[in-house]
Amino acid sequence: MWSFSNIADQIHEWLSSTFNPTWTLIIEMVIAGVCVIGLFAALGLVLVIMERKVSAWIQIRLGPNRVGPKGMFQSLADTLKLLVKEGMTPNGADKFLFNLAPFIAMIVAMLLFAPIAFARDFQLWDLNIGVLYVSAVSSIMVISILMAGWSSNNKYSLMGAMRSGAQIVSYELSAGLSILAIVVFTGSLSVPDIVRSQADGWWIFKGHIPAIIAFIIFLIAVTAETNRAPFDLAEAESELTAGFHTEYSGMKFALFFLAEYMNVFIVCAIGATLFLGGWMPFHIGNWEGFNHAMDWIPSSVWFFGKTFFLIFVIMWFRWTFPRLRIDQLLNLEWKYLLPISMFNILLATLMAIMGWHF
Amino acid sequence: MFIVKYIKDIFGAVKSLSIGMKRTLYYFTHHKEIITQQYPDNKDTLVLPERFKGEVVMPHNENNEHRCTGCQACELACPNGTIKVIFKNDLTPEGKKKKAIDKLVYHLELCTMCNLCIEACPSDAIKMAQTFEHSVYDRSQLTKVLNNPGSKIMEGVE
Amino acid sequence: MTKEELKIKIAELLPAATFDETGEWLNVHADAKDWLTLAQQLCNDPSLSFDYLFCLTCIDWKTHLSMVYHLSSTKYRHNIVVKSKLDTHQPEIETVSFIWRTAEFHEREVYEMFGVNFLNHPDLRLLILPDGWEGKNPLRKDFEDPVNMIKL
Amino acid sequence: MYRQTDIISDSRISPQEGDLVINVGPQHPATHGVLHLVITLNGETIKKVEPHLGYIHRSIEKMCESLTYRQFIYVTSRMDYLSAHINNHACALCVEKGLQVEVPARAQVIRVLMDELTRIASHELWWGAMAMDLGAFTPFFHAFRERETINDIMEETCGARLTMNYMVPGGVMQDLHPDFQKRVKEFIQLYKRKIHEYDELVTDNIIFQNRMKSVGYLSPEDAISYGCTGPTARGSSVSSDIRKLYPYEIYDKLEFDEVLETGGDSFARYMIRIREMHESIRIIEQLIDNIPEGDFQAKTKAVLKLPKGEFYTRVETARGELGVYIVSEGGTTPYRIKFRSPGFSNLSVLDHIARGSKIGDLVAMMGTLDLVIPDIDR
Repeated sequence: MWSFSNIADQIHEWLSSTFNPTWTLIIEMVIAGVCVIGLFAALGLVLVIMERKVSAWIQIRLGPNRVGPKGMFQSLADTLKLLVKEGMTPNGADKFLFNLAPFIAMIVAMLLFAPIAFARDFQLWDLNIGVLYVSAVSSIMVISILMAGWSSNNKYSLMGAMRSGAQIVSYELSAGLSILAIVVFTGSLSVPDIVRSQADGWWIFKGHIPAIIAFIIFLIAVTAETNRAPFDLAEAESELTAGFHTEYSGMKFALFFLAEYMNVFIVCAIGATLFLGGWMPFHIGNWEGFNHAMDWIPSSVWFFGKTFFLIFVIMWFRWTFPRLRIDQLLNLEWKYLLPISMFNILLATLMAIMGWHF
Repeated sequence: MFIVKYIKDIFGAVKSLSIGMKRTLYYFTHHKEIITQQYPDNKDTLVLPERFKGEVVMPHNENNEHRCTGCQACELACPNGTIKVIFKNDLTPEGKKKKAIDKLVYHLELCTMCNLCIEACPSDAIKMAQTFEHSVYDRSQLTKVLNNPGSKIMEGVE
Repeated sequence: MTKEELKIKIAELLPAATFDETGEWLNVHADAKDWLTLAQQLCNDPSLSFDYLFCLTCIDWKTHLSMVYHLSSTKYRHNIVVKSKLDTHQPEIETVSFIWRTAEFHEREVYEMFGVNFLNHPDLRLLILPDGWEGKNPLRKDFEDPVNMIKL
Repeated sequence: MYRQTDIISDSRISPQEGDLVINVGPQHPATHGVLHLVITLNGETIKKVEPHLGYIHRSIEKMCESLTYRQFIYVTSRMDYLSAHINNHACALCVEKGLQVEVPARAQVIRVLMDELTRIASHELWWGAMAMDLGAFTPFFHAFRERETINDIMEETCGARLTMNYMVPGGVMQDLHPDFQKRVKEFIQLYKRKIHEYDELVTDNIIFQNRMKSVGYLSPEDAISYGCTGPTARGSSVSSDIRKLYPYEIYDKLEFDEVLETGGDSFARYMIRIREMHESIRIIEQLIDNIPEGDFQAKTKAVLKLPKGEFYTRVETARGELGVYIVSEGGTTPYRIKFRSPGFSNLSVLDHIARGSKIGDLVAMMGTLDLVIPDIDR
């Protein structure tokens, strides 16, 4: 049967038979890199048009509808515009850091792609601590934001960056704890293991209340971590004009923009993997016919379907809620989310030990 | 009790947020609620109310005749000096000299569409048109002469 | 209080005040040097309690300037108008921004538009005109601006 | 009431070492126009807000001195453009007071109907912009849906959507459009069908409530002292509705309540405006079927001359008390005209209520003061 893992295996076999192992590795790396960049570009375009359409429909508008069929090429045109725009660096800025910051944001987003299982047995890097790797690397993101805010030499940028620092560092905690709840159930940090453990049911169904609580907390925390509304204080438009990227224009701004969407995609992919079974199809008990029909759908479709559902939920948040204030944001984390997720992880541990989950 | 209040707070918050999300989901799925008007596309079907104040025009009949007597009421009524009446001397059929308008100059760029000139006009010579796309590349194009070239005053209008 | 009662009461407070009843409300003419004490009494006197200054402006009469204060009481709902003549060349009057806080902005506006100097004003700077404005005060009758003022 | 000492101590806080001075505006997403605030911050906490005005000052008062009593009304639409109609109304009332013209009953009803529609339109726009300031973009578009209906009604009857110039001394310029009643009833239907969404989307939202409650507290004494009017004052339970206190036109015959809240914070000011929309709908419902027949304009002379004297009228705009003060020397143009705009006084309170709160709160406060910059600058 046709699948991503088959193609990957065939390419690997052909390369191994043609080149020596070192060259094979190098060529495979290049192919992976090109694929990631391609995926990046494609996902960026899709997510931007998706965001614009979702917001338009929620706001009783039509949204982009001029470029291409139903306006689907709008984001392509926007990208083209951003590419040919002059990339300005303000006079008083720290030029090196100012230009470096968007690339760090981009590199972090790229690194995060490594452990994600896009389809059955299809992964860039089967890391045995995949989940830990994601939460570790994603916290580097804050450095690029701080760098951008500091080097812009703009008070708005600086305030945005400082807010962002406080925000990401605190929400990392509850995101980590809610991930941990699933890790406790599974007993593994490896992404393929976690997915395989959900063959008989996704964790959000199997894990009862702790999994549901963990899922909700995870959604809130990752929304905050990716700096999206209602937690977009780093770029709070009505307060700080555009926050840390006030001074950025052209392609450098586009990189920040793209990195934000990539981060959204990655956290949603992680959420889908942990709670919704990754590429695992939806199965119900012993309904053989139904389960077979579900198996027929390719695993990559399952993965992207779930991920895009979560992305939609996060967009839905954004276009519904007003923004929090900085002290309320931190109160929410330290007074509500963190105690609840700590309590939740105890509950999850208890359930895992007693074997109460299915 | 503290814990009860704490839990109640959380549930109240979640409930209020989910009500809002339900409302936005409704609009996300009900596309018939969309109110966008696609402006240049619907130009043919766009109907403006007959009272809409777009610009001042002077209607002429099929014989190229207007109703303006040149009484300057509009010029006096205008707060911005938008209208200037320029006179000439016409000869009546009996050979007498008669004062008539040569040009009624209208500066659209100064006009605020306040309708005071139309109210002031005693002979209904000018009215508001429903055009609204006034942008031009050169400001001088906005200075218009309202009466057609060679037009004269309608019979019986004093 | 009715106009008559107000008149009697204010005449007690400030015997030098003159009155005219041409307008809708009682007009009190007070001297600029008496204004601050009168204002304090108008605000603090329990039977008057003019706690709301709803309009503060100035009129240029060419020969003199005239400050106009419209006062109202939120308790009794009576209104008076206090007027005070000022010299055209060196207009000076005590500020009332300590009594009615709203006067602070209104006095700044009058200061730049008419050039009235408010003594003891906490923050008498240009509010509307651009910093470094030189020249005449725009709302004075003798103000001429050949560029921006179009005579019809 | 006389508090000389405490004001002198805090009147001129100059920035100290470690303070951040930022310019909010004149181009800033939250200031809705060209308001320029210089804010002294300590971290995220506001130490001082200093408004700098004049970016859109057109000196309307000076302009009016050279316009006749018929002409000057149109300029006032450009002050508080969101309640343009009510501004015109105030001017027309003031001229009528001088001329002592009796306005026909039909014209009075039309004026009140238009005023209330304008008030709703203004509050709708405020609601959307307010929510947008707080980061919720969707309500803005939802508010415009209802506002657009009102604008269409205005366009049909007055010929313009925003700066109508529908009032003339002695009445209104044109009679109502034949469809007016039908359209207003349709609007009331739409309003009643959609208004609960405002609560669902914004008012009841827990994030919104936390952003608004106990933010920007204004005590009743300060509200009076700062000359706050309209919803800003009524949020601090200061009765200041000119329609009730000094009724003009037919407001004394109508049944409506003056909306008062006791909170004094941003949420109270928010609730005032939401509830005021309901009251306006109530007024419109009372009048829409009872428009008397008759003239829509009183007979006035072609050239209006006000007698020598001073005339002052106050009306309630969507933002508060608008005073028009005409000094006449007996000519065809006013000798001096003064507009006591509600926004100017309401802005002056911003520094007082903003001190000590976070910069995010400033947006919530500015939103609930409902500042319209041309109204402040005139």
